[in-house]
Amino acid sequence: MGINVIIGYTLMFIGAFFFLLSAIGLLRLPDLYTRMQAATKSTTLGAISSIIGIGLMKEDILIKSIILATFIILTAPISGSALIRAGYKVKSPMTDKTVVDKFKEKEGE
Amino acid sequence: MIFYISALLIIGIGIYALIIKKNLIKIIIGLDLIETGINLLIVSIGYVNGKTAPIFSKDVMNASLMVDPVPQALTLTSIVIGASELALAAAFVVLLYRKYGTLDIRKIRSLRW
Amino acid sequence: MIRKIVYGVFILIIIAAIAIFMSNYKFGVDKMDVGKYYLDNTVPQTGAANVVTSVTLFYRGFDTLGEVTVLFTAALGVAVLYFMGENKRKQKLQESNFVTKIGTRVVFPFILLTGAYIFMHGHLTPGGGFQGGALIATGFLLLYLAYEETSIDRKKFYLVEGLGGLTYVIIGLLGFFMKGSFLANVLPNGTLFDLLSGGIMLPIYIGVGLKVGSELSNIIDDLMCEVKCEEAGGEE
Amino acid sequence: MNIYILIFSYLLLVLTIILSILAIHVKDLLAAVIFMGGGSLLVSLVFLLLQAPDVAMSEAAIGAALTMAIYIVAVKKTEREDNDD
Amino acid sequence: MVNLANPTLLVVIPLFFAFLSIIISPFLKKLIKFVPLIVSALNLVVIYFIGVKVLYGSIVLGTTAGLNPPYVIILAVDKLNFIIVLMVNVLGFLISFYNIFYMKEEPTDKFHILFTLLIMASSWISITGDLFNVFVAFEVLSLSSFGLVGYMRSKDSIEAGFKYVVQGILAGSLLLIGVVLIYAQTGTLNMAHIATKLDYVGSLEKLVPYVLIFFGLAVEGALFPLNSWLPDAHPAAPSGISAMLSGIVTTTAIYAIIRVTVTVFNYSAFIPYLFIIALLTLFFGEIAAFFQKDLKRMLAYSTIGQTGLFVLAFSVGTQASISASVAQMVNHSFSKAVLFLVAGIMIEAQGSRNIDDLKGFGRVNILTSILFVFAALSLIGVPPFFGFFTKLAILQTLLDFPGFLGYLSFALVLFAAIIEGVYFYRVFKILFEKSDKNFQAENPWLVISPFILVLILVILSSRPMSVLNFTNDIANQLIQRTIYLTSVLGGLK
Repeated sequence: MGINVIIGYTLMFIGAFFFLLSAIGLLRLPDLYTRMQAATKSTTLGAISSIIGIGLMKEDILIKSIILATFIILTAPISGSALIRAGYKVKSPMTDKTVVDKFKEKEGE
Repeated sequence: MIFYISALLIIGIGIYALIIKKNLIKIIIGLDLIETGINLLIVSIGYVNGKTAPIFSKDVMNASLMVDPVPQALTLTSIVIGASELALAAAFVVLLYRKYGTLDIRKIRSLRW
Repeated sequence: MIRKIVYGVFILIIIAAIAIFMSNYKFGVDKMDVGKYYLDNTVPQTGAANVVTSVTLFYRGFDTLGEVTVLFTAALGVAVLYFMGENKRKQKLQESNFVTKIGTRVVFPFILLTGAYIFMHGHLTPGGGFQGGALIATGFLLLYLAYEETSIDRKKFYLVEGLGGLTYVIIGLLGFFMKGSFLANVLPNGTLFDLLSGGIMLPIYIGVGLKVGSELSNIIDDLMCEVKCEEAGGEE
Repeated sequence: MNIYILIFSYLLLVLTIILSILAIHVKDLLAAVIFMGGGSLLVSLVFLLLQAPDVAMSEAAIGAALTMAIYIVAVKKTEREDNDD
Repeated sequence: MVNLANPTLLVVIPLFFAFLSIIISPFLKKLIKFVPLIVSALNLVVIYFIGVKVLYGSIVLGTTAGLNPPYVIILAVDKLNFIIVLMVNVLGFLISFYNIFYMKEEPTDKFHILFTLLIMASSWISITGDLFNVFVAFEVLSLSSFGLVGYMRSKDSIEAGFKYVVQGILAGSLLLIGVVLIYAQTGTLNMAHIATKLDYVGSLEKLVPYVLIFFGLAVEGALFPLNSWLPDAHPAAPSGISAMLSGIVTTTAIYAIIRVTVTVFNYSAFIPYLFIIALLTLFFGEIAAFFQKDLKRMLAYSTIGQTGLFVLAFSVGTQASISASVAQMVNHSFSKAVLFLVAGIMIEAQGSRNIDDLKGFGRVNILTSILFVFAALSLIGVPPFFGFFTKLAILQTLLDFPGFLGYLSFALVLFAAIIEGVYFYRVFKILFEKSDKNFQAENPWLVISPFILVLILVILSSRPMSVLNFTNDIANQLIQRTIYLTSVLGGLK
């Protein structure tokens, strides 16, 4: 049981845990914007840690998994923000508990 | 056996949409479903139980442990042909909407079949 | 209404007939005849590691030539149908947000790189000309979504499209003139698993990858122009 | 095909069929197109389980990405609501 | 000199020029309208070399990838598809000459490239010896004709085009399922190899793939249940294209059905159903043509009728009947192409497609109307023309179809001939009536192609017996399918 295998398994476990967290987040959070935030968290953190974990366990696909991880880091947040912005444009309802709406202020002046 | 049944089911759904639906976009979706169903049928015909993908690599060198490559080659062709057909069909739908202003077949005289 | 029921019954009969026909060709049973030949002597004859690519390109290369023509015809068909003459005027689109703009500028080269990687390694790893070309086309699609003033230079894309198709046909003709039969393998097979193996497959898939990439970008450019520019002047 | 992959492929196929039925029946055309794209993405996963990686990539790259883009543009140019019978 | 008698060149030359012309299209837009002409001319040269070999009874093979047939796609040219390929390229050459002067609408360079691809696809379907290759060539054919039918972008051409697109895609899917089921059954895709394997399979078991392939091809071949798109699509296309569609594309689809039925499936069990379908196609085609007011729609319906006629002749199944059906196929292609080309000239001269507006057209443009009359008479089968001998041969063979159906079909064919005579006579009468309407003289360049086609018809009419002997050899070679199987597979069983 080499050291990298142990690290690999722990990383994959963390990844799985993040997926679980975001699944719960998707269910419980009230409106689009918070739920979207949970979804992007799962794709970025969960996926990256499990991929790096697999990369650590098998040496010859380590480079590929690192490239894959950087790709996910690049694309996932962008699509998340684009989705949320589209949601805002379509005027999807915000929960009553929202405190501040930076976008309207910027839009307002 | 589930793969054959589901492939035929998807083709059935596609043909059902083609016949029943009145909306042009739904008809195009029906055609796309038929193509997807056929692709699933072709690949599942080529599958052999307990064999791996037909790509030689350092740890897979034994040719007798591989799935049939020919249906996969046919599916590659069929996917691209399906996509280009439907790109043309979508172009026709947009032009029809521009000329007739509606997506409903019943209003476009000769399309009522 | 009756016609629809007739068609419905007719189609259901076909599906039931196919199901019955398939019942005596069980799932997962080895039905290979020609497939076994391809599996056994892909490596000696073509030197490619990916058997599917060797079947699509070398043994059944004529099919893929037809498929390249199908995509070529579809691109021409869409261009003919969306042809609006010269009187096009650009319509003002929504300003897309800042994050997508910067993100696209970062990601776009990566997408092209991955697309090129996929069609360069068609004969080693899964993937090939069509998948790589489609990826490149998604890169251009991303460009269109982020910057609405993008418009690709159709002349250059037609040039790349034509050259891609021509490499395929010329390599085939080389096979014809040197070895007597179209698409015969004229280049050395090289050793397994390294980039320059696979004889004629590498140059063909480079040509096909560039061709599919530029062709699908042409189709996307027609579609995006459909969205952006209304036809000036009234309809007839 | 060991048991886990078989169960996973059953799940995927049932999901694909549900998505295709939804793609037909939902009123909003854009939602129908997105269901269609989702369905073809799941089918490309099924191709992976059927040991066909080339086809999976091709179905994902061409079937899900580009066909959906073409349909979305078609829906944007026409109307979104399907005022059916 | 590399032997030019290789059928693969028939597909590669058009493709080479098509890709070349897409490169030069932004710069030398004017040159592209000559590309289809050059392509069909070069194809005719290759066909001449192939023809020299085929006429001595040997089957010319074109292998790809340098290996022997069952593992590689092969193109096989025997006497039957030599005639079809010859007709495709002769008509392609003359119609592309016609198109150079006829096409004015905007993206003409793309039009001519699509037309080159249409010629390539028709000749590809007729020479390929691989079942999946038939599907790919069928797709190239239908896609290029979708683009060409919808080319005018007018209201009715887009409507007809969409109807054609949906039925074309459905046909392609049916054909694909059929081909795949055959692959599941036999494991190979080469027609000859499949034929040898299918001989051991019971006729009921190979019914499903056959029916699927038949209906897939029947949509393009204008047979009865699936041809509702044809009367709209053919007239909506520019006239050069409707001539190509009616003259050649339907014929290649019917050829594909013949090749699949006789060589691959060796299917005598299906012949009676084919007989009934052909009878229905003939009947409905002719009746509908009788009531048409629009000239091109009338010609489209008569295409359906004529296709029904020569499929009827084929489905009798004897060698004499197949030779009669091939002769009628040749006669119909040439005369229908002339009719559509002349119809294009007439419509361009006076604007509307309605027959009644043609009053007195004959008095002004005498030559065009005479060409129209010649072609129509040959189509109907009036004695001095080639059509008479082919129809006579068909009627003789119909008599020996057993039982009541034979007499019924004999009566029906005669009845159909009479109807054809009536509705063509009606057009003649209107053409040569006295009327004050002055038409602009027809563009002389446009008349050359139909004139040459009518010349070909006249040559055929002058020596009908030798033509019928040649079609007899064709039928003979087709019926003994073992010649095809052994020569393609090189004796490999």
